Parts: sequence; structure tokens; C-alpha cells
Amino acid sequence: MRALVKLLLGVMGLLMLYAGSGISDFGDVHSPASEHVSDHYIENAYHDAHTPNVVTVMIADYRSFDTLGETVVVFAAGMACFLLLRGNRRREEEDA
Amino acid sequence: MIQRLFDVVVGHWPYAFTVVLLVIGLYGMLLKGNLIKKLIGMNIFQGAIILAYVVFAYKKDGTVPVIMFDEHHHAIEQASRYMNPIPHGLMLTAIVVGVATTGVGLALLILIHRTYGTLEEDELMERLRRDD
Amino acid sequence: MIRRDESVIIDVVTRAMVPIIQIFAFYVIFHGHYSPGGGFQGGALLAGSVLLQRVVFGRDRSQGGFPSRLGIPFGILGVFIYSGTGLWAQLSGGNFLQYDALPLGFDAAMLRNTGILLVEIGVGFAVMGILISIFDDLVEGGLRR
Amino acid sequence: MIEANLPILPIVVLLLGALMVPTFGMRNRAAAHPISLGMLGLFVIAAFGLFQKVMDDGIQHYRLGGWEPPVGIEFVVDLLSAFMLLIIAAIAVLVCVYARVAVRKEMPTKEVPFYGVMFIMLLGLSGMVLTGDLFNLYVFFEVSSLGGYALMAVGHRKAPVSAFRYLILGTLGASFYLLGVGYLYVLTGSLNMADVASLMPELVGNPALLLSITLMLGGLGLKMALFPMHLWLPDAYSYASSTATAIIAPVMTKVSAYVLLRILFFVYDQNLVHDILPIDGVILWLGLAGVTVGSIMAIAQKDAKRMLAYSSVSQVAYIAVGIGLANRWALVAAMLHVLNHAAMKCCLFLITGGVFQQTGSTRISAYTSLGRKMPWTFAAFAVAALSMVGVPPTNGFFSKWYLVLGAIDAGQWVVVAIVIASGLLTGVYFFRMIARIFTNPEAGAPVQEGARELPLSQLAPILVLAMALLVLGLFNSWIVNNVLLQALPPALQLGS
Repeated sequence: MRALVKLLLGVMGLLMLYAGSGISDFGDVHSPASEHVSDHYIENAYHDAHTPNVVTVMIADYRSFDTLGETVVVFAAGMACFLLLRGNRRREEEDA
Repeated sequence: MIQRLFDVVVGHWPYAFTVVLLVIGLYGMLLKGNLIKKLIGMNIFQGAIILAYVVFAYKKDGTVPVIMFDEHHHAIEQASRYMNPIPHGLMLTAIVVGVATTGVGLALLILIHRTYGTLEEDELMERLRRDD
Repeated sequence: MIRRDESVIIDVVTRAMVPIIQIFAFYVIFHGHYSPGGGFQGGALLAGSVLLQRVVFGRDRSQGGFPSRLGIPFGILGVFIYSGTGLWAQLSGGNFLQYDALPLGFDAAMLRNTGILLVEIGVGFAVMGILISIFDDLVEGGLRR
Repeated sequence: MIEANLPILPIVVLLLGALMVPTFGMRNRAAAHPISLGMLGLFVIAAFGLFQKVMDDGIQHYRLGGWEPPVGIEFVVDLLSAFMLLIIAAIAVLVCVYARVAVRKEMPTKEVPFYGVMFIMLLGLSGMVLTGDLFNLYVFFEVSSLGGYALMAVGHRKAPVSAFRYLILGTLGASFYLLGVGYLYVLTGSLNMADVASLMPELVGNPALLLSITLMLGGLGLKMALFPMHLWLPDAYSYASSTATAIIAPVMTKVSAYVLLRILFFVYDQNLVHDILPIDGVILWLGLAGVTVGSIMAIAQKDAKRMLAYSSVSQVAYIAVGIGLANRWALVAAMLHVLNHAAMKCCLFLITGGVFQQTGSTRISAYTSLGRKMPWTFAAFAVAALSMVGVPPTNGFFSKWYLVLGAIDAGQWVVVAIVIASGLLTGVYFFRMIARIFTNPEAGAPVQEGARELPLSQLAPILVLAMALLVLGLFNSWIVNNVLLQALPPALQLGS
């Protein structure tokens, strides 16, 4: 079992390296990733929101729903810890 | 095939490093016997994915995606001068998700330790079997 | 129980550092428009300043800085500020989170600027409250057998 | 105004619910349940309104923040999404009615956070169903997973251990999905599903694209408990509290299956999925293996919840078989089975929860002669069991019927044989249980003397679900013709 998992890990590493031959080179200015939507963000961010930091405009305006989801994830973690670790106390105090 | 892999390691050396990191994280996550170490492996794994995204964002001679101004206070909005902002923004969200998952994982580990008194997987399995 | 060593140096340095960390945290939140930073980073710093007090002074003596019971309410407040901004835009006739529909009387770009600031403050509150709440829950859960 | 904003309304209602439950519940614990019920009622109304709107006006697009699609995030609600959302809403509100007594008995001090986390999980699932953006889907994926881990960790003493294993594997799955999205993003520069799909044809054959689809299959397969990756599921379901299982088991794995369907048929190129990398064949064979293994393992179980958990593995595998066959009737079968299985499993898990509450045991031996003590509950159980086996008047029959039709269309006679054999295996474990429930106890067998019929608030959802199984069976031709055939991917629609 352990040997199988190790083998799978090796295969996965090699596959990922092999997949690297399909993507554009490191630092390529004209890769598809940095031309399609990304250019639109850089060229319009300051005009759209008077905010020089493009990343801020992106996470809080263009894709603000993602950031709402992110806040909900944090909230979910807080509620999860609340559910798991708090709440036994009242019964223990009654026992004591 | 070998030639192609070699090309990747040379042409994409930061990406090749993230692959190594990712495999290390997966190894810790799946094969370590201690539950805390599994959680640490999970963090390494997520860190590797975050680094992979950031590697994809790099542009040669690009700078931080904060708009600069020239001497006449006009914004310089030439896309090739800034790095790709999208992966950075996405990874901010992914980092937060990682933090939240780690928090919940630690809470579960505390519950397990409180009930069974151990976090070593083999001892834990032993105690679980005796619990029936 | 963990024994607490009284150390004047650590106490004094902590007392001096906490306000500085908090001011820097607010700087990170409000200056997120112009330099790397934003709600999450600032909120984490704010939480860090409170957690420093928790670690140095112990749980009971640091309640004056930020009471444990306020953690979840701050999280609720933060999420509410964020979703409230979205709903406000929606009620003013835009789509959800469409900041340029906010009825504040600025031009569209300035409205978006304000909207970004509002949601960043929301994220900051939520992250601060929840990180403290998680820490307190973990400590409390770990102490009880 | 409400009509224009209908697609976002379910999310807003759930978000407000998740905020209101702890706000008012902290002060007064008794407020938590009525608030949850009220907000879930609104959620059902919103989901139904959205479904009606999509039925009338076709696909709904909603631009979040007002930005047009490749720049901003877009909600795309077609019939399939609206159908899934309606299932989630219906299951949620029924389980919430049931939960009033059950949660108070099982975890009296944790009512408030339980309902809060439940809302967060439902929010994540609804977001996954509605969104049209790959990264946004990941965010909601994690929201629902975090809720799921927490809900599954409360219950039996062993629950945290199984929940931790689920957390490690679930995070692995979500991270694989994230990495797959990363490769897609690098190749296309976009995260919008429709935009990525339009850029796909020029990329066919790229090794990074092949890796991305493999990673997504692995990640989603982990979350939907596809055969070799199902190991987390039986422990997690059998040790969680009955309310948590009843809400997680019907919807969580199905929503992952929905995402797999959405990505395979709406994002990736059909040639890529079928010819270059035989992903559909892989899913088909893994599904067939899952059907067989799940059914056989279910027979071997002595614990009712564990038996149902293994049967979940085999039923989810039916959906995978439908996706893997990838023709019109097989996909209809997969989608219909999502609905059927949600209703059947919810009903069965609610009944096991009720029996645990009345007798303190989930072992199958504790069910001896309970049919006389709890007649209504076990009448519903009998209907659900018949439906699981696939006996004609119930809805369980029809999804298998369409699956067999699809398999015959594809010329896959192995699938026909395995579906029929697995129906027989399912019959073995359910008829064995029914026999135990309704006959007199053998001499010396332990009988639960104290067991009484469940209170009305718990009995009502069970009976509603049992009725639904029959009604859905009667009206299945309407569902298939008016909803599912219209919801098929464009390439498989009638007349194309």
C-alpha cells in the first residue's frame, strides 16, 4: 500500500513536469494567461475605481463575490470551531 | 520524453521546484503516521499550489501590479510592465481557505486527543478498535 | 495549567508594541488601495496584536484588550458589512455588489473606490474576530480534559 | 426588482440566515430553530421562483457587481442548476423540520452553531450549483466542505477521527480541483466556464490540458466517493449525528457529481473527453466497480447506518455510470437518479436516526419487530426500500430504466447486466431488513420494548418523503420531458 502510494506520487510528479511542456515559458510576456482578461484589468483598473493597486480592485470589485466567499470561509471556520469545541461547558458545570 | 522533461526543468525551473514541493506535501499528507504531520503536509501541499499559481503570474521585467505614474501624473497603463494580477488575487483567497481549513483541522485534532489521548495513527487505530 | 513567568521586560515591550501593531494594521487596511495590503492582511495583524496579549498576559488578564465572547459577533459584523454593501447596492437598483449604484452622490469611479473600502473594512473585522475566536476555542478546548 | 435579482436571492437568503442564527441564538437558544425554519422556507420559495423563471424564460444570466462575464463573475442558471437547487432546498427544509427534536436530544448545547454551520454548508452547495465561474466554484466548494467537516465531527465518540480523515481527503480533492483550474487558466487566460469552453478547441492535445482534466476528475471523484476513493465515506456517515447525515448524504456527493457533469460536458471539448483521453470510459468502469463493491459491502454490514452508507457508494456510482455512458438517456438517468437518490437516502437516514433516538441503537438486530411499534415510520421505510431496489411504481425504478435504455443505446451489455445484478443485491439487504422488521421475533431474540412512534414533527418529513417517492414515480415522465431533456448539454439535445 505504502509502496503503491509512493509510486503514484512519483508518477504524479513526472506527469506534472511533463505537463509543463504544454504551458508557455517562465516569464513569457505574451502567454495566454497574461493577455486575455489580465490586460483588461491592468488597463482599466485605475480608470474604473481610482485605485492604483490592481490586485485590490480585482479582488474587491471585479471579482468581489469571490472575496465574499472568502469571508464566508473564514466565518465558517469560526463557526466550526464554535460547534466543535464550545458548548460542552454548560453540561460540565451542571455536573460539577 | 526525457529530453522534454529536461526542457521543462530548464525552461520552467521555478515550476519544477513547485512540483517537488507538491510531491513532498502529498507524501507528508498521505504517508506520515502522525496526524499533526499530516496537517503540516496539507499546508505544504497547498503552499506548493499557491506558488505554482504565482509562478504562472510572473512576467519578465514586470513589476508589482500597482499602477505607477509618470512625471506628468498620468497613469502608466501598459500591461506588459506589470505582472499578471489575477493569480495573486486568486491566491489571496486560497491562502485564506488554507488558514480556515487548518483551523478546523486543529479543532478536530484537539477533540481526538481529548477522547483518545494520542495523535499517532497506529496507536489511535488500536484504541479505536478497543473502543467497540 | 501552564505556569506564567512574570517578566517585566516582556510585559513592558508587549504593552509598547500592541498599539504600534494596531496602528500599522489600520494603515494596511486603509492603504490597501495604494500599496499591497487590504482587509485580510490588516485583520490578521489586528488579530495578531490581540493574540500577543493573550500569549503574554494569559487568557484571563487579557480580556480587557478584547473579550473572548466578542469574537464571533465581530465575525458576524464583518460578514454583514460586506454583504450589506452588496445588498445596499442591490436595493438602490444595481446588481449585487455593484458599487456604482450606491446612492452616495459621487461619480462612478469614486463610488467603486468607496465600495472597495467598505468591503475591505468588513473583511478586516471578520478576519480579526474569527481568528481570535478560533484561537480562544482551541486554547479552551485544549485545556479541558 | 426581485425578479431581476432572482438568481442571487437564494444565496442572499442563506447568507442572512447564517448571520441571523448566531446573532439571535446567542441571546436565546430557543430562537435558533424557528429562525432557521423561516429562512429555509424563504430559501425554498426563492429556489422555486428561480426554477419557475428558468422554465418560462430559459437560461438566466446574472452579473455580480455588474461586470460582463470574462471580467467579472457570472451566475448562469440553466434548468439543471435550478433543478439541483430545488432538490437542495427541499431536502434542507424537510430535515430542518425533523431537526427540532433530534438536535435538542443529540446535542442540547450545540443547537445554535449547528444551525449556523448548516446554513453555511447549504450556502456553499447552492453557490456551487449556481455559479458559472471556475474559481468561484472552488471557493464555494471549500465553504460547503468546511461546513461538512464540522457537521460530521459531532455525534458518535469516533466522529472526529472519521471527520479528520474526511478533512484530509476532502482538502486533497479540492486542491486537485484548484490545480486543474490553474492549468486551465494558464492555457486560456480566463476563468469563466463559457469563455474557457469557447477557447478549448485550439488547445486539444496539449499535455497540460490532459493533466488538468485528470486532476479535476481525481478531485471531484474524491468528493463524490467514486469507487477507489470512497474509503472516507462509510465511517463519516455512520458516526455523524443523524440530522447531519440526513442533510449531507442526500446532497453533498450529488452536488460533486453535478460539478463533474457540468465540467465534462459544458467546459471541456467533447472530442477531448471521449477520443483523446477516454475519461468517460474511466468514469464508466469506476462507476461499475463502485456499484458492485458498494452493494456487496452493504450486504456484509451489521449496522444500519453503515449499510446505508455503503449503499450510498453504490448509488452514487450509478450516477457516475450515467455520466460515463454519456448519451441522452444515460444522462437523463443520472440526473433523475440525483433526485431519486436524494429523496430515498434522506428518508432512510431520517428513519435510522429516529430509530436510534427511540431505541438507542443503530444495529440491524435492534430493528426486530419494530414494524408493530412504529407502524407509520416503517411503512415509509418499506416504500423507500422498494424504491432503492427499483420496484416499478416507485421512482427508483425509472432512473434504472433510463440507465438501461442508455446502456442499450451505447451497446454496453455489461452495464445492463451489472445494473440488474446490483438491483438484486440491493434487494437482498433491504428485503432481509424488511423481513426482520415486520415478522415476529424468533425465540430469544432481543426486542426493543420501549420503542414508540416518533413525534409528529419528525414523522411528517419522513411521510412527506415517502409520499414524494410515489408521486415522483407517477410524474416522472413529466419531469423527464419538461425538465431533464431540456437540461441536457447542447450537443445531446433532441434534434441536434
